[in-house]
Amino acid sequence: MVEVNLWSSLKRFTGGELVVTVEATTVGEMLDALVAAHPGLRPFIEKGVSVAVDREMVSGRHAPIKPGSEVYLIQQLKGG
Amino acid sequence: MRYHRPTTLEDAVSIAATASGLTRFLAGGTDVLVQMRSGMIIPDDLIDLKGIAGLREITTTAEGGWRIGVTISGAELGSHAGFRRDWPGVVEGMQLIGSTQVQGRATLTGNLCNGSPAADSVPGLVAAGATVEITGPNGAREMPVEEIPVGPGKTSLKTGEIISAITLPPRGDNGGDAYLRFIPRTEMDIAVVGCAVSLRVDGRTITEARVALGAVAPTVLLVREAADAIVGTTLDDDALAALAKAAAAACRPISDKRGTVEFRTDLAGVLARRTARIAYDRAIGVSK
Amino acid sequence: MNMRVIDTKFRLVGTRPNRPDGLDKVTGRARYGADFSLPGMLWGAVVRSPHAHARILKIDASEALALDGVKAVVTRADFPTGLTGEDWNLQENTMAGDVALYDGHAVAAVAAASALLAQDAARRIKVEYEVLPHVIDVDDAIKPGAPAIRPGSGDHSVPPQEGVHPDMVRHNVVRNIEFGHGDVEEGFAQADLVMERTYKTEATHQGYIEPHACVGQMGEDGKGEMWVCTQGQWFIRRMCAAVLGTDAAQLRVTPSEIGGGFGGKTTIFMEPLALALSRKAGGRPVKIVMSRSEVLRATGPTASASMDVKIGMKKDGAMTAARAEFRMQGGAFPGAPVDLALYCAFAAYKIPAVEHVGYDVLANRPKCAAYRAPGAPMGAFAVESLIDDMCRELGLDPIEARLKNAVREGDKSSYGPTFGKIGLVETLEAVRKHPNYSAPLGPNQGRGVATGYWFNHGGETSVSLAISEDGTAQVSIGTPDIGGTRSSIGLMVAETLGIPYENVRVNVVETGALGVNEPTHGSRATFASGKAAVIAAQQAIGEMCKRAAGEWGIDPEAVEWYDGAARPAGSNAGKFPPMTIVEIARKMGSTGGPISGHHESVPDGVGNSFGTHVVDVEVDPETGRTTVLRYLVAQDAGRAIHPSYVEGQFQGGAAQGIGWALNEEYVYGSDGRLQNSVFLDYRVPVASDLPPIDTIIVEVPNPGHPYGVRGVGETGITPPLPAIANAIAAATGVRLRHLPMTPPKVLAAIKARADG
Amino acid sequence: MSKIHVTTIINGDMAEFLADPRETLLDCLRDHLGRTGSKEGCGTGDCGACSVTLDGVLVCSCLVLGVEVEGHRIETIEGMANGSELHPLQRKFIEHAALQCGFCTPGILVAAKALLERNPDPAEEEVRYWLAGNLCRCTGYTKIVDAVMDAAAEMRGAA
Repeated sequence: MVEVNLWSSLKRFTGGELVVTVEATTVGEMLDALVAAHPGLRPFIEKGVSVAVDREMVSGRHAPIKPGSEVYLIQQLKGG
Repeated sequence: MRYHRPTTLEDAVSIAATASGLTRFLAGGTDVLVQMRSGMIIPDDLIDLKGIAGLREITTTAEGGWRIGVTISGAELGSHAGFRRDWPGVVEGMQLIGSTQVQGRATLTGNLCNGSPAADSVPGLVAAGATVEITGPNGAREMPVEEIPVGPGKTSLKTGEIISAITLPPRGDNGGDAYLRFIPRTEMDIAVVGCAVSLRVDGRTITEARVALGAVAPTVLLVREAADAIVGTTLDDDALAALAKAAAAACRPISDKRGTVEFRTDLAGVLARRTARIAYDRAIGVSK
Repeated sequence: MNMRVIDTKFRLVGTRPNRPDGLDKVTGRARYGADFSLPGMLWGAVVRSPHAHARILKIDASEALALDGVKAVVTRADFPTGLTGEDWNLQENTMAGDVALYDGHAVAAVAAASALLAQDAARRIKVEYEVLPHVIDVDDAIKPGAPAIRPGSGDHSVPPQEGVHPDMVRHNVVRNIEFGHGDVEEGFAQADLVMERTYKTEATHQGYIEPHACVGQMGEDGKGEMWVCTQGQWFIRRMCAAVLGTDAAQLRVTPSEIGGGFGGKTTIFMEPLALALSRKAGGRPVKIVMSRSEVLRATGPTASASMDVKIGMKKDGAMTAARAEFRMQGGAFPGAPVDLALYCAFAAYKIPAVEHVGYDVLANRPKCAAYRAPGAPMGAFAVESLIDDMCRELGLDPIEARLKNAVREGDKSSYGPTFGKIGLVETLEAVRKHPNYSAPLGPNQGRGVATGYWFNHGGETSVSLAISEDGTAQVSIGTPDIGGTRSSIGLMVAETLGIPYENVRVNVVETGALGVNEPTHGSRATFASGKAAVIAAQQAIGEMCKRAAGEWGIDPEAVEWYDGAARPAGSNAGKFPPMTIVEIARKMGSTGGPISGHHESVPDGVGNSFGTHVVDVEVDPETGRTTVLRYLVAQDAGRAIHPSYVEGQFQGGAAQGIGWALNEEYVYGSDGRLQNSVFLDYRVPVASDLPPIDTIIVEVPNPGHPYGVRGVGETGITPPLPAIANAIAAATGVRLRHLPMTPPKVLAAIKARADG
Repeated sequence: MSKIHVTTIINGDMAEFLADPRETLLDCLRDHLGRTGSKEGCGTGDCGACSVTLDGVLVCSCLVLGVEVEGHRIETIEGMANGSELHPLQRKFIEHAALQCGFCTPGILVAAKALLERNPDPAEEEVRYWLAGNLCRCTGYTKIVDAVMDAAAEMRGAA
């Protein structure tokens, strides 16, 4: 099980939950599980999000997530 | 657009007088080319004055004043030691226009005929009591510089008339002039407020003065009240305060992207004080 | 004076060799966007809306098309319909549809035999408009009942407004974001001092000196080529294809040298117009070069912002809670960097409870583009200004107070994730030791301190490296070189291969030569392309060791690479003389063929960068004019590969920030038209405006990069806005909360205080 | 609008071109003569990227008409190096990393050369004011001024 930290405005789509627990061993599984559990999150995740796992911004869907990993969903980062 | 390069004033005048559409004279071109570039103005006839002999000279007049040809650039004016010694304020005003590159082209006459209330070189000429020599279809006439601009972008010149020279009176003894402008950066801006002061002293006392303000009204202002405030004084604090008050009182500015009415009015007073101080020090000989 | 905090132990990394493209750039040979031409080329010109918001009733191009030499006119009717999302936004911005959304919005374009003819033709294209009510300011645009711009462009993050009375609907709010942690009310209750203030910043432009320019060619078959000044050739390819409805792979985009970008050249503006005109003109290439006025009116400035910030502090400076609500307009399209601004706002501080709220708002202005650390400077202006006021109130030293709250490795960031290795504390300590921080100040002078933060973006990256027959190396990268990337990547590759810097040639290549690369943005070029180039070099080394092992008849694992040569290792050590890269390369044709290395990835291990700036100013109390006397930048570079270009990034960022703080702004008239669309009135700093900008390169190596690199390009523009506001407050006793701090604003504030 | 034939000397070589009277010297250099080293950053004389010398005087070539240069002498960035030998300013700009994007560099080099010909030993402040008409958005000017001061010192033989 992984605890995924969302940003507050997503609470509208998770029944008020800011931290959602899902079954996942990779970033991809985690994102898919989030959408499965809370379909309202789909447009956000399809638009693209950045994911931070254990102090690192990770890029690929295949990046592993260990049980107890620190996982944050963040709006997509770019820059100038 | 037709490009003309006459070799005599007479030819230039007749081209201008007979031209039907929009006509522009080209000396330095630092305003005309910008207007053409922006599509604001595309003249039907562009008359380049640089081919005319004698317009690119700085000479002394019989009375000991100066005659400046209309195609003399800011760089040429600034490098003329004799003129600089007599009228440092006029040179300061001219050299504040644009960059080093622009100085290589821009002219006093062009700055005057552009008709901008913020023209940096004009207050200095007005304070100095300069006049312009105008050649037109009906011969030549003389006119004070302050009577050329009649409003933003407008001059009192009639169709076919060309300014052929700018004449400055003899500097004489115990005189000094100066020009200061305010801009937000250190260079490259249009004056938010400009001020020129020319004065003469007897010992430490000011005997005559002319104060001109730029960018605080539709045209450059010659402010007699400001001059009266310092004539007869030794430019002590009371005189400076009175000068600032008179300068501010004369302002009829607008608020625009470069400054507010309140700011321009405040600055007119501040600049008048600072400019008068420099002109005074030059007159009494404590500085160049 | 420039200082470096640590020295490196490398042979080349950390040295300052000449950049490989230097010679071309000092002789005028380097070819930028407008320097490229083709046989049979036409010139394009764009007709732009003079209105902030207007319905387009009729476009009549007959007079223009009647001119000899005019070959094609395009309008929105020449573009495909049915686009959605950001593709739709890009198409709308490229060419107005039914409604022109801002002063300068393209409504038609024409191609003709010469530049002058194209401009004459553009003037002859008659457009009839019905002027609509417009809104410019972000606080006006967010109000219920403000003129609705592109209704329905709000996204899923905006709470539904049905049931809301029509007059009360906030039409122009298109994105909403909230995040945070802890109980802020509880935190404020524990504070000894709670302050809340509102701040505003105006839109500024990236101000690159090179206007946008391109040559585009496209046939009826949809195959095309483009030569363009851009930060990202693959972005140009994808966006143009989307807007024109063509296939990305059929468009080949070659980047020219680029005359500055700062984020503004990461997207498309007139590029699709050149292609559309070319397609309509029988495939003849079309060149479009923007004027400065077009650049300022119609390309991406940054957003303008209105921000409320509230902070709670203990007497000792410890922050107990913080709240920020940012409202930003990014023009008539979604995309104001309000989220990034919020992420960076409190990132430097360890605060028990933080709440962030953001609104992305539409206004009748050009579509904002990224500008160096998008959003971060605005947020820093608000937060760092308020912290400075609170330090004065509590009598705290600004650096002490920041050290008290500064995030360190292992601390939770204000936006959630825990920080890895970071160098904020080191930058604060470094400025405190620098002579500038103790320089004596005279009357009307003041010192300001501020800290700033920016991420470092990984991004899609593809790099290819090949060993030449003579043992030299060529590297193909996809990130255009804006400020010395070729030299930093050349240094890393030469260091890795163990060959001289001069033996490496780094080429910025076209879209046909590599896999997809994101642009040079997000401070990623030296980090991401550099990391990929090093991995590609290591691949090539592996292959060269294999070739040597084959020659020696030993196991490749028993070969090590050192100092530009393969050497037998372990039990074979010393059995054979080292085989140099030159020997291996000379034989490669007979030992297995070309030797190369590739790396494609979205590199992880990005290292964020903190910076602290110290500025001394003097303010003329009679005119309100601010003179910058001294300026110091200290920033964590991870490791400086080419220190001169790292210093250059620090200095350039500071200079742009100084301009933003003091003089740069978009000025609109009541008619919604931009009033300062030339460099005369859009006042970027000139040489005589600035003092020498001193730098301290702090090096806290990033464990996520083989040479410890952190992106350094963007952080430097973040602290100057508040640092200068804080210095002006110190010099005058008045606090300005609305940028830019122009002389009229400063003088008015000084007078208001004098009047009590 | 009929074009006008113009004969001039560019970097010591005779050059001829046909100019529309509305075309600037910069347009003519870039589009008719293939001298693209001079850049257009503004077209209004505010950025200096198009700096050249006209009969030895530093000017913005965007503020001079092509037809005005008949019979005059023009020096551009392309003529700054002596064959393969760079002018000291060009060398120092590379050594000091005084360019990032390099777009403003040709104009700044031409302007700085004109300064050093007039004053071989300028103070830093004079360099900054002389170059105020040359905008650079990348460097913050620090390394540019360092490079000019260093080149001046070398040219005085004091390096």
